[in-house]
Order: sequence, then C-alpha cells, then structure tokens
Amino acid sequence: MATLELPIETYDGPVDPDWCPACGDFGVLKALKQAAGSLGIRPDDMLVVSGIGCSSNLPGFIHAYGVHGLHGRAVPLATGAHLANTDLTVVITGGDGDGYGIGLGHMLHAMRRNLNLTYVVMNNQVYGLTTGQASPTTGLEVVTKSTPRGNPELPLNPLAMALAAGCGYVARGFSGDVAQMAGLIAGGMRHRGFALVDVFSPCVTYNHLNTYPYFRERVYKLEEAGHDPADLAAAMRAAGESERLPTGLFYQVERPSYADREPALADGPPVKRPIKGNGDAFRSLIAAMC
Amino acid sequence: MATLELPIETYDGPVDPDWCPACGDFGVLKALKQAAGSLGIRPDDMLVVSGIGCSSNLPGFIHAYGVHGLHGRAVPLATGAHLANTDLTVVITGGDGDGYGIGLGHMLHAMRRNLNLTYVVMNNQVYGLTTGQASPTTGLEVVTKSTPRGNPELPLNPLAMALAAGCGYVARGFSGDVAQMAGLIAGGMRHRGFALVDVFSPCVTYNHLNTYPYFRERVYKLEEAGHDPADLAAAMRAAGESERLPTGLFYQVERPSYADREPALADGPPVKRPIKGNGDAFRSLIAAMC
Amino acid sequence: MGALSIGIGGAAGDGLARCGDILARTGTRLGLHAYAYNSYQSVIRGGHIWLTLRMGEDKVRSHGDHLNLLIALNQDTLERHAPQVEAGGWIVYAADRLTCPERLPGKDVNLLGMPVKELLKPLGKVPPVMQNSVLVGAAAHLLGLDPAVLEGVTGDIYAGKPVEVIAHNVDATRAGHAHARQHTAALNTGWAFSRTARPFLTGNQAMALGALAAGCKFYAAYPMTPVSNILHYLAAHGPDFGMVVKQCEDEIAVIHTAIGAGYAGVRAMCATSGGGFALMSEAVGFAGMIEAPVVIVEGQRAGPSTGVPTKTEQGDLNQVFGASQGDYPRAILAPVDTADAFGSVAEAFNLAERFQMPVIVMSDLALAEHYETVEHTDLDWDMPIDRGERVDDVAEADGYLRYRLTPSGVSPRALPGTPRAAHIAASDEHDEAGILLSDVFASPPMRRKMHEKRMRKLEAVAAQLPPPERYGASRPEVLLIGWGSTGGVIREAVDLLSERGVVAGQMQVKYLLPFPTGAMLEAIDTARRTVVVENNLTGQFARYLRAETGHRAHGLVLRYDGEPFTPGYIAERAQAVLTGRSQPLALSEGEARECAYHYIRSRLGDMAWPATLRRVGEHVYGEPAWEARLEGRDDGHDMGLLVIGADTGAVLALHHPIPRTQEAAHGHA
Amino acid sequence: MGALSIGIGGAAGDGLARCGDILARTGTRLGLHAYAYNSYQSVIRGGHIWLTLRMGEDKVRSHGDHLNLLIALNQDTLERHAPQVEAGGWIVYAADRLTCPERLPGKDVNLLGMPVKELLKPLGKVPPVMQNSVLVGAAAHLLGLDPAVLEGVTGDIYAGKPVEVIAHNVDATRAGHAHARQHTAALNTGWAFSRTARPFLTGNQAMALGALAAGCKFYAAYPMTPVSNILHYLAAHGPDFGMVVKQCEDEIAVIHTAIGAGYAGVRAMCATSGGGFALMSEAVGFAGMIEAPVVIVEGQRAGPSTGVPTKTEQGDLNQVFGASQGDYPRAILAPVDTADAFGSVAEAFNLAERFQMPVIVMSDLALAEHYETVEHTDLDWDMPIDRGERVDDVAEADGYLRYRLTPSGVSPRALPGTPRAAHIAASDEHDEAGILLSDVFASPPMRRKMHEKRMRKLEAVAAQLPPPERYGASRPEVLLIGWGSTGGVIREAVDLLSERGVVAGQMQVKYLLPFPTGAMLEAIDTARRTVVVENNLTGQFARYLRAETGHRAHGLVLRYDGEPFTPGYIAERAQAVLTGRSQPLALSEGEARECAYHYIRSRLGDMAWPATLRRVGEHVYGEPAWEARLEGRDDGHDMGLLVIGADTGAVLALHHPIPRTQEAAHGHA
Ligand SMILES: Cc1ncc(C[n+]2csc(CCOP(=O)(O)OP(=O)(O)O)c2C)c(N)n1
Ligand SMILES: Cc1ncc(C[n+]2csc(CCOP(=O)(O)OP(=O)(O)O)c2C)c(N)n1
Ligand code: SF4
Ligand code: SF4
Ligand SMILES: [Mg+2]
Ligand SMILES: [Mg+2]
Repeated sequence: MATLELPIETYDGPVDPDWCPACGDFGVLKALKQAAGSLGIRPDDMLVVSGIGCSSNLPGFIHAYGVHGLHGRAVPLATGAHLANTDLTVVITGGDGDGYGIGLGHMLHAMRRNLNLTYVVMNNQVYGLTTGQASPTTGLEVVTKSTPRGNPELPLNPLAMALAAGCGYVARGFSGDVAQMAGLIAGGMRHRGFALVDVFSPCVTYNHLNTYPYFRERVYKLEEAGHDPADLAAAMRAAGESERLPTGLFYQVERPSYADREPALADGPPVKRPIKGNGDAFRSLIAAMC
Repeated sequence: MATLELPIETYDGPVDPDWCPACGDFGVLKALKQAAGSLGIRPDDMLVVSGIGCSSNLPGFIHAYGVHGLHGRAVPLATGAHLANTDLTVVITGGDGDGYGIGLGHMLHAMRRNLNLTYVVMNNQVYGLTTGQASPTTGLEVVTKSTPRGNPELPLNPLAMALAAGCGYVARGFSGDVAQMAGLIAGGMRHRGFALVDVFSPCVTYNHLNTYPYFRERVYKLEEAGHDPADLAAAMRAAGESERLPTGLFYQVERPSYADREPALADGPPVKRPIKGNGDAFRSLIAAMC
Repeated sequence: MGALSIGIGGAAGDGLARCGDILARTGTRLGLHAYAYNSYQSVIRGGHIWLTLRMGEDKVRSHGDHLNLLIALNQDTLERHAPQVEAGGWIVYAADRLTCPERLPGKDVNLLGMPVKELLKPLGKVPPVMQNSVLVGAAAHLLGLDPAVLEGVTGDIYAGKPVEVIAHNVDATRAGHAHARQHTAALNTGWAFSRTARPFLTGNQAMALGALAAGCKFYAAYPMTPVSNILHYLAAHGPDFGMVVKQCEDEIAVIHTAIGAGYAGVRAMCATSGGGFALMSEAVGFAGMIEAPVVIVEGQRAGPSTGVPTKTEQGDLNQVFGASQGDYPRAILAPVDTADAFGSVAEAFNLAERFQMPVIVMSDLALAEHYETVEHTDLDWDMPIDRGERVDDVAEADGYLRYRLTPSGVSPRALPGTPRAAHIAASDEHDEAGILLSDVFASPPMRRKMHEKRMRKLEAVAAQLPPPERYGASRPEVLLIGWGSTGGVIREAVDLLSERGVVAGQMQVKYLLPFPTGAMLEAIDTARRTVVVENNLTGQFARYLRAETGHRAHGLVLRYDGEPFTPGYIAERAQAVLTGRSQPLALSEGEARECAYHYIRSRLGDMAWPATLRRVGEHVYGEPAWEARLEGRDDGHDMGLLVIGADTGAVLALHHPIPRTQEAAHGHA
Repeated sequence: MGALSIGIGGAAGDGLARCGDILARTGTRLGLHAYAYNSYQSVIRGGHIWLTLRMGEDKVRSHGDHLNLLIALNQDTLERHAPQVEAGGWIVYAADRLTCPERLPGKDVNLLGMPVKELLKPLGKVPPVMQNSVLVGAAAHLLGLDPAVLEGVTGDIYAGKPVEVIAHNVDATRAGHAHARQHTAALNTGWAFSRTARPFLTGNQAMALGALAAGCKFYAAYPMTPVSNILHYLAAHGPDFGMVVKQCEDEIAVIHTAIGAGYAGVRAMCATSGGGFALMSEAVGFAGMIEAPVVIVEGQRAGPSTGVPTKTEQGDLNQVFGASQGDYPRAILAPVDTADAFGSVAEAFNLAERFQMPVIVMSDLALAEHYETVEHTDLDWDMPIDRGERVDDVAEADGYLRYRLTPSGVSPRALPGTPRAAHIAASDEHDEAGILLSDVFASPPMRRKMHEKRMRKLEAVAAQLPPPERYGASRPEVLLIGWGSTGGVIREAVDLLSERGVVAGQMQVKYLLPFPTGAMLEAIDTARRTVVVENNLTGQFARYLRAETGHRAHGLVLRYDGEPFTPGYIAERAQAVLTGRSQPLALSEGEARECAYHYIRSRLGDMAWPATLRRVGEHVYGEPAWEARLEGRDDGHDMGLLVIGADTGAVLALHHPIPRTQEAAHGHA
C-alpha cells in the first residue's frame, strides 16, 4: 500500500457500522478508506452510492457524500450523479444480490458504456439483510432459507460477465486482505472508465460455507502467479477457476470513457455551467418552427 | 434441412405479417416454422412468447399458442409457463432492444438456471418499432435518431455474454440463410436447457448500415470452418470476431436443466396434477403450529 | 368563413405526414392558425392513417368535427371518408389510380380527380409518392394559398434531401396547383392572410423547449410512444445548450439516472409513457424520500398495458397519483394545451427545486403529438428561475444537517462537492443528519417528525399555485370540467353549446396535486349541472374530484376508443346529460361499419367492403345487431352477411352468400 | 382476570423471539389465546427489540396497551420499559448482569432478579443466551404455566439442534422455574387452562396455508420484509403439495413468472412489499389485459421508499389502487385478521380464476408477522374451489375465440395445449380472436367494445362479494371505520369505548375493489359520527372512502410512526374527535424521551441517558420545546441539556455541562 495522502480517519463516518461482528464488510470499508486516503481524495469530493443490503449500508459509515439508494439501482443513480458532476469521484458499493441479481443489467450496460465509476461488490454469496436466502452467486445445491432442498441454479460468474461485457478494469479482492483490496480499489478509482472490484466478503451469520477459512485455503494472488492483466483470454481463464480462487487484477485496458465521448461535457461538468444556455440557439429553434 | 414431419403451412398464422417488405424478420418466421415442422411439434403443443418490438410481433403471425407480453419480459413470462406445463415446447422471440437491453438481466439469469427455453433474438441493431433509436447492439459512433452525433456506447456482444453466463447452447443465424437458421432453432428446441439463437435480421427501414449486403459480405459458417462446438474458449474467440462474422453453432454442452432439478416437477407438469394436494401434509403443518 | 378541415388519408409509408406538413406550414406562414391531428397505427408500413388539419384566421383549438376537403392517397380512404365530406367540400385524388364511385360523396360535394401520371410525366421517372405533391398543390389552390409560399415551404420541408428530390417536389406541387386552377375556382375562404408566421409545434416540442428555457442540463429517456420525439429533439439540440442527453437501457435506469443528476445539482428531466412510468414508480417515491428534484413527463396513451400505443387516452391518473408506496411530497401538473406544455415544464423545474421533490407533468398522445400554432410570447426564453434554498459552504465541520426539521419542511440543500457538508441521502427513514432510523437507531417519534416535515412542504406548494382557469358563463347551466390536454377542445365545446343556446362554462384543471379544492367547490357552486369530460373509461378524474371535494359530477362525457375528443362529441353528450338521456353504449352505425371493416380486413382480405348496414332486433341473436351486407369491391357482387352484436360488439354470425356458380345454376334451373 | 401482557426486550441476536415463542406456545398448548407482536429493526445484531405477548382465556385481538410482566435481557430494556410495568406486575431479569435502579419501577411493581450464573453453573460452560431460558422459566412460574408443558415446548422449539443444546435449555427453564417458585408465589390469573391447543401462527403463515389449501401450484418471490417468510415457508413445504417455488432475480421477473404460470393453467401466487410491488405494477395491468389469473400479496411496511423496513404501515393503498396505466379489471382484498388472511387468499384464487384477472391481497407488517391463535375451523382444507369457465376441446379448427365479447365479460378460457384452440394473448389491444388492434387492423369501436367487455367483469364481482362486517352498536355515537389488518384492534377499541360509556361501532372494510359503496353508506347513515382509523399519514383510505361514497369522515385516527395501533390509542383519539379536540401533533413527553435516546445513542454513545424532561415555552427557541437533562448511566453525573423542538422534533440545542474538573475547581474556589 502506498503511503496515505490523507489519514484514514479522514473518512470516519458519523456512526459505527452496525454489521455483525467479524462481517467481511468491515474489511471493505477499511480498504475503501485506505484507497481514498492513498489518492488524497477529499471527503467532500467523493460520492459513495449504494443500493440496499447489509453491504449497501456502507455509505452511512464513511465520511463522504453518500446516497443510499434503492435495491439494485445504485449504478444508474451513480451514472446520473457522475455525468452531472464529473469532478466527483464516484464509488458504488453494494452486495451480490443487489449488483449481480436485480441490478445485473444496469451493471453490464454501464460497463459497455465505460462510465467512469468504481464498483465494489461485497460478494458474500447470500442475501444477508433479508436473513439468508440464495443469491445469484450461491453455489449449486447449497441449502439456504429459500432453497431448503438445495439451490437448483448455477451461480453467476461476475468476473466472466464483466469481461464479456467489455469492462476495462476487472479485479477481485478478499476481506481477509485489506491491503491488497485497498490497492485494487485505488486502481479502479484511478482507472478512466468502469472498474469492477468483486470482493469475497464473508457473511458470518448466514453463510457457513463461504467463510474466512474457506477462502484462506483457496485464494492466491494473480500478481504472484505471473498473470498479465492485459491478456483478456488469460483473464477469462482465471475467472473460470473454481478450485483455487485467484485474487488481484484480472484485466485492465484503457479506452475513452463515456464522458470523453459526450459532446455536452466538453466545457466541463454541467453542474458548474450557468443555468441559462444559449438564447440565440433557442431563438433559431423557434424560427425553424415558423 | 431435415425433411419436415409437419408441413410448414401447419404453422400459418391468422394474419399476414405487417413487417415492412423485406424485413429480416420474415426469414426468422419461416425458419421457426421449418424448425417446428422438422421436429413435428403440433401447434397446440407449442407456445411462442415475446416482448414488444417489430420482432416481438412474431407470435401473432404463427399458428401456435402465443403470448405477446411486455417489453423486455418475455423470458420470465416464458419461465412461468414452462414450469407450469413442462410438456409445452416454449420458444421466445424478440428483438435486440427487448432482449439485450431492458431484458438483459432476465436472459442471463435464465441461462444460468438452464431453463428449457429456446430464445430467438432478431438482432437488427436498432429499435425498429419506435422508429429508429440506438439499441444495445448499435455500433460505436453510429448515427441514429437518439444519437444524432454518433453513438457513444460500445455495443454489447450477446454471444460472449451468453457464453459467460453459462448458456449451454449458443448459436447465430442470418435472415439471409433460412435453412441454416431453421437447423439452429431446431437444435435449440431439442437442447435440454436454455438455447440462444441470435439472428442478424436486417431492419430495412431504420438501419442502413447493417444491411443484407453488409452481412453477405462478412458471414461465414462455423461448421465449414472446422469449429468444435464443445470448445468454450474457441466459442469465445469466435464470438469476439468483428471483421468476419461467424454463423452457426458456437457452443453446446449438456447439463441437467432446471426442471430436472426441481423436486416439485418429479411427478409431471403441475398443470396436469390434481388441484388439491396432500391433505395429510396440510394437517401436519397445522399440528406443528399448536 | 371560419376554420376549414382538410383530411388526408392513406397507409403508413405513403408520406402522408409530409403532405399535411406542407399544407399546414404554407397556411401558418401566411398567417393562419392551424391544428393538426394524426390518427395512425403501430405499424411502420401499411394500415390506415388519417390526418386532420384544421386552419383558419382565429385560434384553432381542436381538429374539429368537420371535413371540408379530402385528400385521398388510396382507395380505402375514399371509401371510408368520401361520405363524410360536407356540402360545398372537395375530394382531391389521383384519378388515374383511384375511382370514386358516385354513391360515395354526399350532395354538393365536388370531385377533383387529378391526372397525376400525366402531370408528372415532364419530371421523368419519379417514385409513386410524388403523387402527394401534386395533390397538395391542388389542395393549396382550393384553399387559396399563395403558390410561391407553397413552393418555399416545400423546399424547406425537403431540405437536406438531394437537390433533384427537392426540385421534383416543387415542380409537382406547381403542376398540381396549376392544373387545379385551370379546372376550378378556389374556395371562398375569406381569409385575409396576415403573413405573420406563428410557431407551429407539438406538445412534445413545447416541452423540450420548456426544458431548454428552464436551464435543464440533463435529459434521460428510453424510447416510447408518444414521448420519443422529445428524446429525438433534445438529442439533436440539447448539447448546444450544454445538456447531456442519455438514452438508458430501460425506464428504471432512466429515472435513477435523472434523480442522480438532480441530486448532484443540475436540472434533470425524463419522459415516458404509462408502462415506462409504472417501472419508474418505485423511484418516484425514492426521490420524494431523499428530497431530490426531478421532473418526469408522463405521456399517456391508450391502455391498459401495451394497449393501443399510437392512440390517445387520459387513463393514467390513478397510476400517477398512486405511484410508489407510502406517502411522500410531489406535485402533479397537467398542461391544458400546447402553449401551457412549455410553461408547465418550466414551472415544474421551479417547484422541483424549490421544494426538493419529484414533479410529474402529465401529457397524452393527443397533446404530445398534435401540431398547433402558438404565439411567440407563449415560448418565453426569459422565464423566472427559482433554484430553491442552497447551502454553499459550511463553516464548522458537522454543522450541517441535510434534513433539518424546519417549520416549512424545506431543509436547505448542499450539493455533493460542497465543503464540509458531506452527508448521506438515504431511501431509508433518517434523522436530521441523514442517519438511518431503520437500523440500530430506530426512533418512532423521529420517524413521525421527519415524515411530517416532508409532507409539510405541500402546504406551501398549495398556497402558491394559481386557481384553475375558468371560461364561459359565470353562472352556467352546465359546467364542463376537464383536466390536462383537453383544455382547447372543451373550450370549443362550450362555444358550440352557447351557439346552441346552452349556457355553458368550463373549469380546466391543471394542478392535480396539490388539488385546488376550494376553487373547484366555488366553481361547482355557480353551476346548475357539472359534467366531467375525460378520455378514459372509468372516469378517473371524476372519482378524483369526488375524493378531493366530495362532489359527484352530474354526468360524465367519456371517450376511450383511442380517439381524441371533438367539440361536437362533447357538446352532444353534455346536452344528453342535461336532458337526462344516458350515454349511448351500443354501436352506432358508423362504428358498426368500422367493426365490419376490421373483420373483413383481418379475416377476408381487401376484396370486400361493408356496403350497407341494417339494424335488426334481438330475437335471433340474443341482442340487437347490425347486419352488414358485404360486397365485392370490384363489381359489387354479394359476399355475404356479417352480423355484429350492437351491445357487445361480438361477431355473431357470418352468412356466406350462395356461391355464384350455384346461384347461376339455380338461375338456369 | 383478563389477558396479561408480557414484554420481552433486548438486542437483535439476544434470542428474544425464541423466549416469546416458548412462553406463547406453552400458554397456547394449555388452551390460552395469544397474540404476539415484535417491534424490531433492520439490523442483524444489536439495536432494541421489543416483543409483546398478550395471553388470556378469551380471544386476544391485539398486543394491547398494558405491561404486566417485563423480561429484560439488557440494561436498555430495564431503563426504557421498567417504568411502564403496571401495579401488581413483575420485572424479571438477570440480577447478576443488570441492575434495576429503584427510581425506575412504579408503585407495587415487583422485581424478580434471577441469579442466572449460579443457576446455570450445574450445566457447565454454556453460552450467555442461555440466560433466556432461565428467565422464561421464571416467567412461566409467575404466569402459572405448567412446567411439564413448558419443558415439552422448549424441547420442541429447539428440535433439530444438538441434543445437549436441547437438554441445557430444558434444564435452564426448569432451574428458572424452580428458583422463582421458591422465592415468590404465582400471579392470580384465574386461568382455567382447557389444554386444547389452537394453531398459533402469523398472517404470512396463514396466507401460505391458504395458498396450499386453494391448490396453488406455483409460488414466485423475491425476498422482502415483511413477506419473506411466505417464501421460506413455502420453499420448505410447497413441494410436498406439488408446488413449484421459484425465487427470481427481481420482482419484475417474479410477477411475470407467476403470470406465465397462471396463463399456462396453474394457480399462481407471488408476494412482495411496496417497493417490489411498484416494480410489479406494469405487469399487473398486463395480467388484466391478457385476462390471466394471478394472486399478488402486497405486504405493506413503513414508507415511503425503503422507509422503515421492519415497521408497519397501511400506506400503499394509493399505490395498489393506482397500479399500472389505464383501466383494467382486478380485485383488491385486505384481510381483517389472521384467520381472514387464510380465507382471503383462498378466495382470491377463486376470483382470479373465475374472472380471469389479477387479485391483490393487501397485508402489512403487523398482520404478516404478528402471531395469533386462531380456531382450527378457520384453516379449512376443504374450501370450495372455482376454476372458472374453461374450454377443454374445440371441435372445429378456428372455431375458438379467446376473447369472445360476452354479456358477462367472461370469455371461456383455453389453456395452451388445448387441441385446436391455439391463439395469441396480447398486451396490445385485440379483437375477439386475439388479433392486434394496434397494428394494421386498428378499429376504435372494436377497441371500445373489448375495453368494455373486460371492465364489465367487475359488475359480477361486485354482485357476489359479501358486505363488510359490522361490530358493536347498531346506532353508534361513533362508527370506527377501518380497513384490512386493523380488524382486531379496532374491535377492542370499540369494546374499550363502550366500557367508557361511548356507544361505538365498527365497519371493517375487506373488499376495496369492487368497493361496497351501498353497504358503507347505509352503515354511515346509522352513525352520528364517523372516524376512519388507519396506519398512515394522509388518511389514504379516508380519501378512498370519499371517492367512492362522497362521505367525508368526521375525524381521522392516524398513526405513522411505524408502530401498530393499540386499542387505547384508538379509543383516546376517537374520543378526542367526539369532543372536538384536534389530534395532537406535538411530541409527547414519552416521544421526546425517545428522541433524546435516539440523539444520545447515535451521537454520544451509550454512556448517557435522558434522566428527566421538562417542557419549555417558545420564547427562546421559536417553538415550544422539551429540555432533556442527560445523565451518566453509571453514576448519574450531569452530561448536559438537550433541547428538542416539540412541534418540529428538531434538535434545537445541546448545552454541554460545565466540565467536571472545572466544576470541582469552582466548588473549591
Ligand atoms: C425492490 C426491493 N426488493 C427487495 C428488497 C429487499 N432486500 C433488501 S436487501 C436484499 C438483498 C440484499 O442482498 P445483497 O445485495 O447480497 O446484500 P447483503 O445483505 O448480502 O450484503 C433484499 C432482497 C428491497 N429492499 N427492495
Ligand atoms: C416499458 C416499455 N418501454 C418502452 C416501450 C416502447 N418500445 C416498444 S418496442 C421498443 C424497442 C424495440 O426494439 P427491439 O426489441 O430491438 O425490436 P425491433 O422493433 O427492432 O424488432 C420500445 C422501446 C414499451 N413498449 N414498453
Ligand atoms: S448478516 Fe452477514 S452480511 Fe449482514 S452484517 Fe451480518 S455478517 Fe454481514
Ligand atoms: S421497421 Fe425495421 S424491424 Fe420493423 S418491420 Fe420495418 S424493417 Fe422490420
Ligand atoms: Mg449478499
Ligand atoms: Mg431491434
């Protein structure tokens, strides 16, 4: 982890997190603060947007602007805020149900649009806040409250989906390794375009399968395994691994972001422009109607 | 094309299609009739479900049961009908806006669930019925009614998405080749699980870029190029091609379908079971509340 | 002479809209008022399209009940509309393509069959749609429109097309005009032609312009009839005003994107129709909860569900009022005409920002898509802008409370980026600082107070809204009460009633929420009878009015077949209410004919037509019925008898004729 | 003695629900009636949870206004609730963990501090939650519950857990019971204990059972409080009844899946809360349009938006009534209590299939989650089933018209798979065969007739629904009008009013659409005053009632802080209406204390508590205010003065105390 431009306490929120003790989301909160601190982003210039879920409560626990939105809709909400004020650093935080379930379409479209957003998904493979139903990343045959006879659905592979959707920054962290995660999040924030950081963030209350020890036994770091983040096919292969679980940066490619291509943003963020536009243009529109 | 078990006229609908003359969707309609005929599916045992769009008008033009649903919601609608009556052959037909735009999440979740549905998408790279706006598969920089200064979004790659979502049957047809398409659709109907047949189906009115000649110049057949449909990586590579455009069967793998895993379906389709279930089970549930 | 109505009929793809456009623009450039309504279908080619253009020297507020000039682009149009042309009127058509059987036109109706092919011959090989320009030229002559202006407009309308296309069209109108002038005199319209042009535009365009004038910097949309044109218009012109125009993947994304932009501090708008609004509804309450400004245009069309997507209706009032769970502050405005569409959008932004809430502007297909002339002053670039109370800097860290519990309910807003004002805006209930009440810090009384604070804002909104406008007699025998887009047509109905000796008045409701209960009750008190006029089946507004005032209207004038009102339709039914007659539900002869057409076209193709209709009693079919005699379109041979239930509309029987050969055999036997 | 109320308080994760469960089940097995309401938060661990269990020999219809026995699992609970225990009541707590300061309990309240650690010592190392069983044992003694039954229930409740867990808990209850018996006598409840057990269940369970009994074969859902338990219950048990239970990716998928299943011919249901219903709303109209049966449960919770997800409200009436664009047929039912929840779901299926339309059953968190005893006969497996008119075979090809225009509006239905009946069911408007009217075959009169046909179905529905049930005086001084889940508590309020000498009656509305206008007007006519009682801020039902009947209630009793009504709350405010007093909006002392708690816990941690409150005038703060003196929880030292606006609820000031060191210095100076 690079040295911090701003101390981590800069981002201490108004109240303490009410997550269950040892919930993986504590690690994500810490990593996000570190990432912001390492880049020296002032809390007033940062906007954290979420949906609904235990993980989506995060914006309430960090000192920054925040919107705690609707379930599954953080991405379009963040999109609007970003395009209205491109000077803000916009981070989206949420859960697997929120982002990969109800919100899947929004996320994938945002990826192909290459909006300048960093999306951190606390993937605990369960619906935590609603007390333990199967999520889109719950494994086949796994028993949950909603699948008492075993889950009949194949889990979704978020990294493979992101790669297929043309996401330009695809990474995976683990709540047991805050330093690595902080680096990945900071990388995403620096990346020009959409960045996905999927995080193994154990739910200690409702997921007794995908626990800290479960991950500790299986994770390995891509950067230590000689992986080349420019190699899409290799990234896809790594995303497909299920015995050992790679963490780190899977893929990165630089392309123009949506904001780069949007003509109306050429003169700066809309929120900073005068409310009244071009009166002459208006009058010529009227003239064309006569 | 195999010989037909039932003649193609079996499926002639109550009214003639009102598509623009030469619209690509005529080819899809013909291919679907041929596919059903080749498998000898009786119209009364077939259900064609769609959303909204020019392409989604298809169920009105074929003799079979049909539901012309809401924009983007054909997949969950078909899911319910399929699970209620697994004896029906359920085909979904629609457009790129309907299926890959508003309906993207539903489609991908249905794929990982491996529901026994065949989805034919008439991908004309534009919103036809609403008179020509950009769709999720419209190319970068392309000018449409909604992108008069050029489309700022990367197009979605539906085949890559399907492969990443674990779809067990992924194919692409072209309206200029009805025989090949009929084979691909029939293959999808025979396939145990979710099948996607993406079709280049030109919109002659609103898309003057992706025309019949455009495709004729670029398409080639995977089956003639020695492609192995069991090879996922090769399928992914083929899906990524953009200079030449492969058609045919990209990928197929057999896995248990959702219906195979659903305990309640073990005794046959719910619609054919007696309305009253198990009275003893009911009484023991009440007893457990005392 | 007053206003004249020109009807143009053909199939989709026949280039009909352009015909209307050229005629209308020519008239408006010459100083006329105009109003155009296009009745079309959800099909890209084919079908039956029917455009009505009404023009005159005074303000025209509806497409009217008359037909003075028919331009028929195909045989179907002649068959269906020739009988409707009024005495003294004209039928213009290509005589070398279509035939107008004698039995069709009424008395004193003139035919102008144009030798289109011959007139086009000098132009060389041109596409068949070129007939349109010939017919338009002829019509222009009949209307006494200056051919020079006609040529100029034609050039403008085809601007951007290849030069030879423009030239051919100009030549064709000229040829049509000249030929008509040679063969007949112009109508005696008495129009003076001031030659001062007014803007001629749709409700959609008025709204788009209203957004631009209000400084809207963000427009998100997903295509949907009848509001897609707002997207097209703003995508083309918005960037010149610094406006980001974003097409999203669906309506849920649309509204969240707009709310995100509104939250971040720009004026943001989106538009959709009923189905898209249903998808947005969860988010409308969200905007109310986090107190983010956003303007949403709901362009109604004939429902339920996909319904008749290209037809009009005012059927979404229940939906818009009921949108989203729980109670939250918002305003609902329904502009009463095209000019008001401009002003309402601008006003909506002021309300949205001042009161930090969603504001919904209800339009409908008729308002969104019909063209109308408005005054230049109606489209005011310099309208007042109120951005509401803002906090731009906070001295002390932690000193800012985003949701301060103020007496007015309005809590000054700090945009993200404001120094020392970082806070969270939550969809969960929260306290003054934004801290969630749903989690460990639950507090029923704090919840109560925050809920009351939000709702308190509506008191101030109610206090500042002007009362509904009133038209007509001050103590009317019948007060027509309408809402939204029907402002113009109801006003014409009031005039018509007055002409017929009925003392009538009008209250047109624009502000639905907060509702002007007091003003409505006062107005109701002045009238002997009230009649609510609205474009839907259940009388949604009449129920709404009763909910807000307790008043039950004495009668309803409803229409829900997809067509907009005409003054005559309203006047006739309002008079029925006054005389205690009930509204007719049975099929009229004209409707039965249209039902027969539908059956024939969808089941039997286009060889037959319903030549005559006869009403029969219920003894045979269990309900009174219409018997339509079907005849061959070519030679009028008997094609059978179609029986349609007058009450249910059901096809009760189709009696095939005795086959011709058999008949012949009989004859010879 | 009548019913007694037991309150159990602690934090999430303290195992509080299980305590209540064991006590309640012991009581109900012994033949008592019971009612339990749990007030909790959207947090998995921590916060303040408060469960009220009311038991007695007669039917118990609410959790009541009293507190006779307090089981405190943590210090917070003692502090907040000890003062509420009534004279003669008891406070049970772990004396070796908590202290109950003398100032807290009122007069004649008894403390039973249990030596929990000592009593648990014989069990060896056990987790701290084991205290609960000890306290439950003690409470059971006080209530005179048979310890053998208590042990049996404890075993049943822990069934499935490891044997030593079961054994330990049984031992712990036994130890608690024995210790209590040694130290005090049981209360004199006078209960006879018939020992005939009634089912004790939640509204959610009643609905799930109703669906099973009705032959529902398809349940789709997406988790959402307060209806998630229906999913859990049916996922566990549905497959034994041949029911497919499908969790989908979102609510849009849920309802479409259910509609697809309903269309294909099975009885299909889904459930959600307000936010999910908003997402479903487009599809509700779609079901109405294609005439597919589907049952939707809308479990309301405190809104708007995410709101207070674990709190109750009746705030979604506007949304449910207004769901989806346009007019379409549907029914809306709001069961009036737990037993009715079972029957309503079953009835909903009959309506849905007979009239081929969506039927919405409105529940709320209070009904969905509170436990109540019902009679065995209330849960009738053999209820009648009406699947509506079906076509099972069609002789002639093309002879079947899915949307036949019948006088009743019902068109016999052919399921997919039926020979020779293939047709299309379209969300676009269509003709009798299903052919689209939106495209080339447009026909305004056919559209009108099809629209009327669908809506005509509601006439038959209206004719078959029973009128609302009436309770209390036949010519009441005050008629309390409620809707849905409040049936029981309003009935208790009527009894309470009668006890207080007010002649009161009740009309509880279950059928919201079609609405029983006639019956309501008759009932209203019998009363001198009407008061609408509902759990929301704007009085949505009162407005609804006015829309349907024109009647404006004389007064409203509203509650919108997330808590359900109690009989006393209703009775008191109804009396206020009668005496012309207005409803209090200012913070009461108790509410101000809770606001102070909220501020302290969220800003200052848990070292302080609001020891005393004082009302002050508005001269200093611009509004009347409450001054709360904050004291250290440990030693009562001064921690400052918190000023809360009585009208707005705003925190107006926090005066820090003079720091202790400084104070000390002063003292010595
Ligand atoms: C529209 C809507 N549907 C359902 C819910 C209920 N809900 C709240 S959180 C949640 C799931 C959260 O799961 P996830 O995103 O994985 O977050 P976690 O709690 O596991 O961190 C659901 C279904 C909701 N709030 N809104
Ligand atoms: C909820 C909703 N939003 C928008 C629409 C309007 N709409 C109808 S068809 C369509 C796009 C169709 O595009 P596509 O699926 O590609 O079909 P195509 O017409 O190109 O075949 C849209 C946006 C709608 N019917 N419903
Ligand atoms: S329930 Fe799971 S995800 Fe939620 S706070 Fe507890 S451990 Fe974390
Ligand atoms: S508009 Fe395009 S997609 Fe629609 S019918 Fe015409 S050619 Fe086909
Ligand atoms: Mg999760
Ligand atoms: Mg398309």
